[in-house]
Amino acid sequence: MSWADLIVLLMVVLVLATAFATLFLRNLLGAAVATTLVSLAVSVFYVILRAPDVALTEAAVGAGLSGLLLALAAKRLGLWHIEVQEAGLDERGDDPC
Amino acid sequence: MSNATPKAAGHIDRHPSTESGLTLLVMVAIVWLLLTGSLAIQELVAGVLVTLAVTLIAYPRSGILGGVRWSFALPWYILVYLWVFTLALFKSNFDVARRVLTPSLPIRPGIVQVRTNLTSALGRMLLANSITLTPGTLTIDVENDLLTIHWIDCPPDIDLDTATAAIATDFEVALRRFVR
Amino acid sequence: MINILGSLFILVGALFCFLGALGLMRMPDVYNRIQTGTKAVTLGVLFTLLGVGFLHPDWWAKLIAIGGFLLMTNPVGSSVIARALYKAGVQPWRAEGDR
Amino acid sequence: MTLAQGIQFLALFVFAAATLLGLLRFLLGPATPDRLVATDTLTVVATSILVFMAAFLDSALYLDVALVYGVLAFVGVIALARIIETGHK
Repeated sequence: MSWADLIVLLMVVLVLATAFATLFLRNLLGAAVATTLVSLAVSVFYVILRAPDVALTEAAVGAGLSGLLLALAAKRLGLWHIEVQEAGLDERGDDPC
Repeated sequence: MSNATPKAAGHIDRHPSTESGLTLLVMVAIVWLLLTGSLAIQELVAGVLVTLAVTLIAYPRSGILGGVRWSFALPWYILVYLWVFTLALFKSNFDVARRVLTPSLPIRPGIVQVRTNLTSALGRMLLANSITLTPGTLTIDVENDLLTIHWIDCPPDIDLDTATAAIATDFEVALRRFVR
Repeated sequence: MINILGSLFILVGALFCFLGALGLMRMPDVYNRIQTGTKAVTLGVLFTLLGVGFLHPDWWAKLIAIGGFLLMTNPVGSSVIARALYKAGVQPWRAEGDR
Repeated sequence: MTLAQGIQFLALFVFAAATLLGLLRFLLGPATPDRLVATDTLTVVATSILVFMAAFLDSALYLDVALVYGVLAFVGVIALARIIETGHK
């Protein structure tokens, strides 16, 4: 097993887990964040395949812009809310929403 | 210019000045030198052009970079600050390692406030960054001259002055030498 | 020899990254997770950059640029997340003794 | 395999463990803020993996990927945090 195999295995796990998370998360902001993680793993794939220019574009568009665009669109449509009261795991504060 | 006394306590002057433009110019030049990593003549010519262009474009928004005390010892002061900062970074990481690896998880978080004497936006940004990376503290908010800080191991009844002495004083002494 | 030194630095950096991720798993609330995550991972990246600098000494300029950018942006990012949560009303977790 | 290569391989395994722990926090994270924090940590770990891979692949071109990735992931996280800050009402 060479180092490239190990990274490919890791990134396959990352892509699959985050892609399924994108499908199954009920909260759309969480799904947008998961999309940026998918593009992280895909950009590492491009580096393994020795295509630094494609990896550069994927990193720029996927990590920076697409997550932002999706979150902005979801916010504009009023489709998400942040579960403030669940963020503290053990102790709940007053619900400000 | 930005030497005028601030109106309210903690008021920040964000208008661009010659001095903030100079800071911007130096920073852009350093970034260009690091990114190209060569001193060949064509790189330097291109670097001068790019640096001037970027500085001219970004000058109207450069007000937050004001407040550097220019002197010949500036690089030395920055090095001293980096040394203090590196020591704190190492200390904080061993602190984090100890807390994470202890099975009983010895934390007792709390939120405290700290007052700063720095008057420029750049100085406060550097102070907040340093506090975030030092042992057990995380800057949550900077509002005028009050910093709200999440402290991972907060003593029970702590007031503002004690918290300031414990968290911010070391960095302020190092920072005030080269930034207002 | 210099290869072994660089590899050791990379290993130390990887260990600090691991500690940060472990803290992310173990801590009880989101502010403590931000704390352990940011600090340990920042030093981990710096050690990795140092190790790669030992392996390839001619890359030092770009490595310093990456390190400087990360050192400036990483704390700002975590502070902004913490501030957004604080403004949105997430209460920090308190230990059993001092409610 | 020389000793240096062995140490680098070990470091790769530790990086993989860190990534998996961050991923676990992302999947388990009870709420969106936890996922955002896990993403912030994972991007920085991925930046160091990219720098490490540049050393493996022996070419400074890949350092640019790490640089751009680090900077733009930071911008994305900041923008998402700003949306949370202004949009929770």
